[in-house]
Amino acid sequence: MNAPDIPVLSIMLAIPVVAAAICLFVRAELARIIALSATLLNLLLGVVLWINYDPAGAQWQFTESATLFGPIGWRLGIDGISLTLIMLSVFLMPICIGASWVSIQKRIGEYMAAFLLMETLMIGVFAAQDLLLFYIFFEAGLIPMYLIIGIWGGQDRIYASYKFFLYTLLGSLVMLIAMLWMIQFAGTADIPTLLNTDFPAEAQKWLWLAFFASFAVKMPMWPVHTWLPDAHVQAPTAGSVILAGVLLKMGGYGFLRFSLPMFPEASADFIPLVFGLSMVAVVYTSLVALVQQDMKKLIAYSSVAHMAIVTVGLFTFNQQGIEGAIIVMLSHGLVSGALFLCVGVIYDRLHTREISRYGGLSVNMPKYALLFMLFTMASVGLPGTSGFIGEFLSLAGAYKVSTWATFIATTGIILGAGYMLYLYRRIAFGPQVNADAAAMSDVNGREMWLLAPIAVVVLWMGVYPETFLAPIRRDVATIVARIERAAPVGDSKLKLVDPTTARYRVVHGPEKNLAEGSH
Amino acid sequence: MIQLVSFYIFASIVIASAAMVIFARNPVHSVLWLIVAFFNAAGLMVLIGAEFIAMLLVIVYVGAVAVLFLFVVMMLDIDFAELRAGFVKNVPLGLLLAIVLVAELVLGIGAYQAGAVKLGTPEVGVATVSATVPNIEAIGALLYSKYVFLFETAGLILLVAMVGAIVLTHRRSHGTRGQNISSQVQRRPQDATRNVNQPVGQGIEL
Amino acid sequence: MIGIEHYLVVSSILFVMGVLGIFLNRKNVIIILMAIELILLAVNINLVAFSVFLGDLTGQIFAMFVLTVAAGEAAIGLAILVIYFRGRGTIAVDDVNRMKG
Amino acid sequence: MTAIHFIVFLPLLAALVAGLGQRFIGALAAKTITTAGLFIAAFLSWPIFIGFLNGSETAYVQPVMSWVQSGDLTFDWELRVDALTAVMLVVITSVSALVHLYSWGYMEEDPDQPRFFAYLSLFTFAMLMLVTANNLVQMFFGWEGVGLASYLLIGFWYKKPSANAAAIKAFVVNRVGDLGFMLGIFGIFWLFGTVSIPEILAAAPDKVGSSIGFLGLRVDTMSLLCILLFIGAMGKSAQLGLHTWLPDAMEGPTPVSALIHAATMVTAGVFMVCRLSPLFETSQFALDVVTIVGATTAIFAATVGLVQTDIKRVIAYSTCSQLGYMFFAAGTGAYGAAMFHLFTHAFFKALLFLGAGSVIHAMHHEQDMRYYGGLRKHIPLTFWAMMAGTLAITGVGILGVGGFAGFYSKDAIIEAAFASESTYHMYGFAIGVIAALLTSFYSWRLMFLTFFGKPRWDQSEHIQHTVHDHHDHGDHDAHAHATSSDGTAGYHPHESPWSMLMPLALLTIGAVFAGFVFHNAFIDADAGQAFWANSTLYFNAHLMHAMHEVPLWVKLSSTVAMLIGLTTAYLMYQRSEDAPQRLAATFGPIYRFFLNKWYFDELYNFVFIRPAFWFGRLFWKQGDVGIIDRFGPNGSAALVSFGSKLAVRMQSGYLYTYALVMLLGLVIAVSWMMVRV
Amino acid sequence: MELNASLSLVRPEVILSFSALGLLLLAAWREQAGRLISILAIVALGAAAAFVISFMMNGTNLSAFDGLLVNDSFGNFSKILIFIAAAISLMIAPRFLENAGAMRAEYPVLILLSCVGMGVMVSATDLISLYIGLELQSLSAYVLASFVRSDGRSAEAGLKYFVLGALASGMLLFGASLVYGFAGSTSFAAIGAAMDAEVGLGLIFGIVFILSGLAFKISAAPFHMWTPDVYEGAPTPVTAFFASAPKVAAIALTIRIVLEAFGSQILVWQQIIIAVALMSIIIGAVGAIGQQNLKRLMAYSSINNVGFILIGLATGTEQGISAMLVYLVIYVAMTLGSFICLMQLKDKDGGYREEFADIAGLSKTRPPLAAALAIFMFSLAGFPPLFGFWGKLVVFNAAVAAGLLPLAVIGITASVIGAFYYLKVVKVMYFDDAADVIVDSDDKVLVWTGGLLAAANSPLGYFAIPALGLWTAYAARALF
Repeated sequence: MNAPDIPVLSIMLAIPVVAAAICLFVRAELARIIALSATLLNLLLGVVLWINYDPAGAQWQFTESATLFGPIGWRLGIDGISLTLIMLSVFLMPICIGASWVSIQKRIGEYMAAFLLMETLMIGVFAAQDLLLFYIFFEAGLIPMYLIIGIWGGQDRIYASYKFFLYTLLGSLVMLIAMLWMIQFAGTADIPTLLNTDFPAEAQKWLWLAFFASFAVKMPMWPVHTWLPDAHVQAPTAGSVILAGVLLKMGGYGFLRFSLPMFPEASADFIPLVFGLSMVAVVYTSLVALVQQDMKKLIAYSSVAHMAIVTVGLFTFNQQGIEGAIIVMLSHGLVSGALFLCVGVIYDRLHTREISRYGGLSVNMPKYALLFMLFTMASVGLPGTSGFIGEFLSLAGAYKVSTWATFIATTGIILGAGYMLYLYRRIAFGPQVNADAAAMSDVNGREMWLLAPIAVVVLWMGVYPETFLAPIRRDVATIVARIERAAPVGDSKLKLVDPTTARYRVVHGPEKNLAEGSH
Repeated sequence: MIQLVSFYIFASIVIASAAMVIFARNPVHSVLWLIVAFFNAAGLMVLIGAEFIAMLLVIVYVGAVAVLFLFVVMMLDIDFAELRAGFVKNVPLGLLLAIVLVAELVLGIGAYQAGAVKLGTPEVGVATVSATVPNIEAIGALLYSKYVFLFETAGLILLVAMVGAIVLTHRRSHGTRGQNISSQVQRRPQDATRNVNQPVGQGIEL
Repeated sequence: MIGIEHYLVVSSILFVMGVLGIFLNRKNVIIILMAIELILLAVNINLVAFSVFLGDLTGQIFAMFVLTVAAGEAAIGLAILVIYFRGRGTIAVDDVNRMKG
Repeated sequence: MTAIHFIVFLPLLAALVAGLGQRFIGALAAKTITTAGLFIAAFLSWPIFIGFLNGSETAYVQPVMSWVQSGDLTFDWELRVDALTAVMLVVITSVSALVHLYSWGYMEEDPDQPRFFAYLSLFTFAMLMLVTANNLVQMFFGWEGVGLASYLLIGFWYKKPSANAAAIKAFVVNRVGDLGFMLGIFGIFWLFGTVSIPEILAAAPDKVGSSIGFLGLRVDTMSLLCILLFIGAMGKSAQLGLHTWLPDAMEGPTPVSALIHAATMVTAGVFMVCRLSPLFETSQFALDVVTIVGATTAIFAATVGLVQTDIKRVIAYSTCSQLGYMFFAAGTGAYGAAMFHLFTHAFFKALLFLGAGSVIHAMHHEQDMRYYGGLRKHIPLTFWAMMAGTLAITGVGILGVGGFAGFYSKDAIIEAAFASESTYHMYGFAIGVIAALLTSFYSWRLMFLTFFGKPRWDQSEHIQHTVHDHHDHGDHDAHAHATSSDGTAGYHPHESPWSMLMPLALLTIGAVFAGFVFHNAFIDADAGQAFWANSTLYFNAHLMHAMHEVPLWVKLSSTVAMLIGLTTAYLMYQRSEDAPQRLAATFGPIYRFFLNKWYFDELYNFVFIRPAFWFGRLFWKQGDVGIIDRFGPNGSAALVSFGSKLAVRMQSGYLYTYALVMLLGLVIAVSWMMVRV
Repeated sequence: MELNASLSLVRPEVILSFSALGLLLLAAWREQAGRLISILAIVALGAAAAFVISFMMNGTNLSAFDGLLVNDSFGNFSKILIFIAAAISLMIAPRFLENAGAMRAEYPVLILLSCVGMGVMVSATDLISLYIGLELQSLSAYVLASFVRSDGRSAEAGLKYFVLGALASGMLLFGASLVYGFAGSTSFAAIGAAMDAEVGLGLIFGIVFILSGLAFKISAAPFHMWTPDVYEGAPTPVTAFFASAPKVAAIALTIRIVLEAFGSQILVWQQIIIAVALMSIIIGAVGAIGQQNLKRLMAYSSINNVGFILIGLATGTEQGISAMLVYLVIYVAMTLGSFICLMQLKDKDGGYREEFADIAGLSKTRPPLAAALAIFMFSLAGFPPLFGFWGKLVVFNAAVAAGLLPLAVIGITASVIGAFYYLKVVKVMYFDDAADVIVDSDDKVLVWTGGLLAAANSPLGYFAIPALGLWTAYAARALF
């Protein structure tokens, strides 16, 4: 199965880099084709990875190790969690390239190069097994994204790109210090080793906070979320897709890979903080989403709310919560990506994101309306779509820890339905008040090819999530086993009555029902 | 006792003239005050037996540096009436800082009372002052042995100063003709002179 | 009896006066150059005094080097001043602020 | 593959084919496929039901495939078939099939028919998933699926802003209920470690009397879980508080109202309570809540129904009211009666809706009863169908002889409420009787206003438009004006096509006979015991016995109430022309209170909707922009640029400044050393 | 033995001195030979570097001239770096100076003499040699700063540099005199021995004064004030030189004196270094924002970077010093590269441009140049995956290892402020509309050296990490 003689991960990292370099020097048409081929090739390799991944095998598979860079070990390897996120990345990349096929008309070679570099960095983040290597990949993504937003973005792209860059940078720098401390302490930057290192409880607190600073911004959690709406709104469609689809997941991945297993006690101590912020985020950002006039901004705010579910799920310390959080991440990656693509489809036609400029698109764009509906429903977590599985599992897990958090986070399903359907109504329903919007053509073949695969996966994940749960099960169990010692006691605290002294009314169970049948 | 009196005289003059250097309105006066300061500083040095440095101070500073200053002050055709010695607005802050610094130095080092200064203990070696060897001889011996490399390097510093001064200020004057030494030297009498037997009454052919 | 402290006080005052001369003066750069010489003089007094009181010649050697360098410094300083004057036609300190910010 | 697989998945298949393939197969094929699919499902369903009736079937679970396995939380796709399911199966598939058929006529002129049929079939599939669920999550899947279908169908005419608003309202209000449902599921999973219904029901008695922490409170475990689940049921079944969406849902096409908002979906809550009845039995408190909410809803909806003028809204409130009946039946422990009423109600309420649809169809989409009148002669078949429905809902029947469907089921509920030993059973009984009176009144009011009296069509804009169109075409020009004085505005309503009448006919049969035929199986102490034994429904045979032995006045009370209602309606709307107005004027505040639906919409608008937007804007403008950005990134940026200005000013270009700064640095360092050492 | 042995240890400096003298003579003989002399000067630097390398290979660690100088791997490492930087400064200069009408043979000669000074600086183990080296370097630098006489800014730069430099020298000297007096010796070793005992304020003041003077040389806040003006005013190749070689020398010197002479008084100097480092980081970052002139920006950038470098010194550990050297190497590459890019900003009339407005939209008109400059900027800011990140990383790693966590956290947080203006350069080049004033560079030397340095700063640089780590550790070990 696991063929270590072929460095698949390195190849997956190298392909986009090489393609990016070529893209810089060829003319536009060729650049597009090269970019698409490279991303498809990587998708193919991703599938190979998926097929050859053995959920019952070693924890770390496809491991590679080289000492090219001195203290920065070129150590790669994936577990199931990484695998699913890598799959998400390689799955979304060709779609992003496709989404930019027509809408990007300037500096195409550079654009494609930036995206290809993004792909390498994303895969790198999820595959790195060396703390420093991880950090480099994690942080390096800022540069291409900065360029993507800044060069190909909208009106206020400068502000947005700065905000994105500096905000996320500020968060992660403190993490770097913490990482250095950890490396000093443990004497190694090897993540699998660190995963089993017990840091002193006092240090854990600080380390946890440092990592939290980074991942909270990346997630983003309230109140450090304000970069996200700006970045999303200003980024080109594909940029938003990658941003929402994968970059936000790095925060969750970080919590999962570092904060929880490395600092279990601190994680447990900070549950009130995480839950508190998440609860605020769900309600706050949902309400903010409700009043947005800009489609992308609305979806961006909804992302914040969804990511809050992820954080709630991650800090439940149990299998359901964490698995649910991962599924929410995957689902949100697909769904919000698809929603941004949907926005992109009509943005390409009318060049405005103002919701009120649309309306009644169901009439002239029925296929679009259908797809948009599907993704809207997935976003609000309708059972049968990917969104439900994740939310359900993570909240089910959360209930074991805190009923308050579960209650507040679950209100998200109401508010989410509110703002998403309100959005849908204003875009796809209603009378066709704007002549230009009414004249728009339905999704074309290319756009169909972008959206349909996502739609399929969204439904697949909703109906048969086992495909996605199977690879992560063992790894989540590993994490749960590791953090078990710090697992919080929930607030449900069942108190059974002593059956001998209890006075309660006669119970009619089903068996009793049958027994009394002769009465 | 006489030494102490001399010290106080020299010291007060040094300080006073230093003040005048700064506050004099006319730069020429400043230079002259500077010279006074140097002379008295040399006196201070003589007082404790560093004759060579004292002489050097007079020679180098008074003989070279101060003259250079004077020269430049004169050369730069500056309207001194314009250059009134105005002071910047943050004089109070500056003065305060200066006073604080002096106070701290004096207090910190322990110079406010006799015997409070605790000097270090020098290594006994080539540089140790010997009662038998005159100051100038001792310095010379040291300079040309241990410090010879630095001495040469100091020469390089002077070279840099020279090259720098020239490269910065030297202007090729277009109105004058330079001296071409090699052509002068190479010139032969036969090229330069010619014996002409000039007939009478035909005038001179040049 | 003259002690090292006498010299130190003198040199401290001289030093600070030299520093003062640099930033109190706003009209003439040449004064600043002279103030620098005052600072170096203070240093020299210090060095010589220490040298004598330590009974160690190094200080005097040091002072000699300082003297040498001071001469070179003066030359270069004046040269720079000259080209500055040629360019601007002034040596007022107040005018030396074309570059700032 | 067994029949149940076909029953459940055929509608899905049909929906997919019709919905996604309409472009390729055409509208007619799409309609045919979906309708055929549903009829097949219906034909497959009845044998199962009959099998349970005659005891030849026993409960079983058919696996479909695995769904989720996460730690100790496992739930699969599986189809549970038991008596309870069977009842629902026939109701759903039959009504759905008939509604499909009906829609051929009703939606004839609509350009989007394939989509409509696809939605209907999709709904049916979701509903079937709900009733066949063997675990709470699959039930929730169906629960939400029907919510989606409901949303889509209410908003089917998506160009109408009111339809869109109603659709969103339906979905969001349902979600409020779902919040409770989900929390309930979470709590159950936490408590029992499973979401499988049989396992939960088996384990529940052990936890009786225990207490649990919830939101910082300490509450009785089973009461909490039941009430959370019941909140879900309230949302779906439009119980008081979460009922506001149902009347608005009438914005959807009438077949939808019949299928979803009368016969099937809204009864899902009742179904759920019955499905989990052993669980509810563990908490008297929860049952009391169910009773009170149900009863209050019954009376509330009935009062509002009294004064509505929109024909569909009257029926909608009637539905709401009837659902209240079902709940308080369940609350008093008479789950069989609740299910029975659900069963009969499905037929007669679907009938009433479809009949109303036929009326509306005939009246060119005029829905205001004030502009009806005298339609009896024009659309007689519809009239008779509606009459049967009205007789059924008002519970007309003669004690000991027989009656229409509602007679059996509603009377059973009222009697059970009386007989029950439950805490609030008398409240239920009293409400039941009063609500029966009101039901009778508004139902007959509807009949009188619509079918009797003189036509009042000329006041209707819809009719005028229609006539005007005719006028434009030049037809019946003189005739229209000539006859306008008789209140018809020259308009001739036509009876609906056979595709609409056929379902009416079939449902009429149901409305007439369903009670008579099935009451034994549902509520008879012994037969019921046998029938329900094959399900999770807790059948309280004791109560059923008691029910049959209530005093005679109790048994007659509902009939009397019905007669009073009928008489009042007759007097007010047939005899005296201005009685309603006078009454309205006399009891102005009460009238307005009823007319405005107890001001629930206004209240919610005031308490939830507007604050939500207000807070949204506040959080956005004041929170995100005003505080977080202002003091966060923008603030630090401003701070930095202020610092930059400071630094730049410091960098004045003057030598003396530079020297001063150097000296300052030196002095500070020296001073620090002085202080430190 | 003494003299000859000692002289053999200063061979590189001797070679450079004689080369300088020889070239000066050559210049007197052939007036227009600036270019040739530059090449010869580079050759001389190469020869000197060859000796240095041979010392380093041999692991020489010997004291010369009775303890005035030392030839050890630390000094040799620094010298190599200095000579390379100086050689690059020589390489890139001729075209620029010719344009400015100031290409004269004195330029390479002064650079060489300055290199001699720097050589003495980095191997000085005595206050006197320290001073002599420093002054030789400084005096050359004053002249170089005002080398383009015709340019008023150049003269102003020279003047400011000179006056403040002399003031700083004065402080340094005053401190040196105090140290001499209170330690009884000018030799680092003896001072270090004196520091071991209980020390009075006199010595501490001496440390403070000396560090203040040195802080000026490495342009650390608050002694940085000259930097922006001088960097802006001096001719660009000279600025490049200032930003690289002398900085290396001054930092190396600081390291040596701090560790060898003041080593045991860590509590004293560490506080100063920490304060200076943080101030430099913050002031460098804050001051750069709002600059319109790219050279000024680079000046602030160098202040900022010096702050980071000093964090390594604040640790006072071998690891910290090694990290500083790594950072220095990368810094030299980054800063020289940046200046090389700036030097390619020529408009079509041949004039040099150095304002932000001129590089607007550069990525559209001159993509490779813009890309190179972007690499340097991101690298200077220390963003991964560019090589500049590694420098910051090792420095912070050392700080963390030394337990200076608050310093590390504050320092790294402050670096976000710095990111702001580095991003601005990229923003102007990539996001703004093209100003289209810059034409293609005709100077192949600039293109190639710039390209090479850009490659070194790109992620490719990571391949150098093992070697770099080895060498810097080797160099740092000499001090402990």
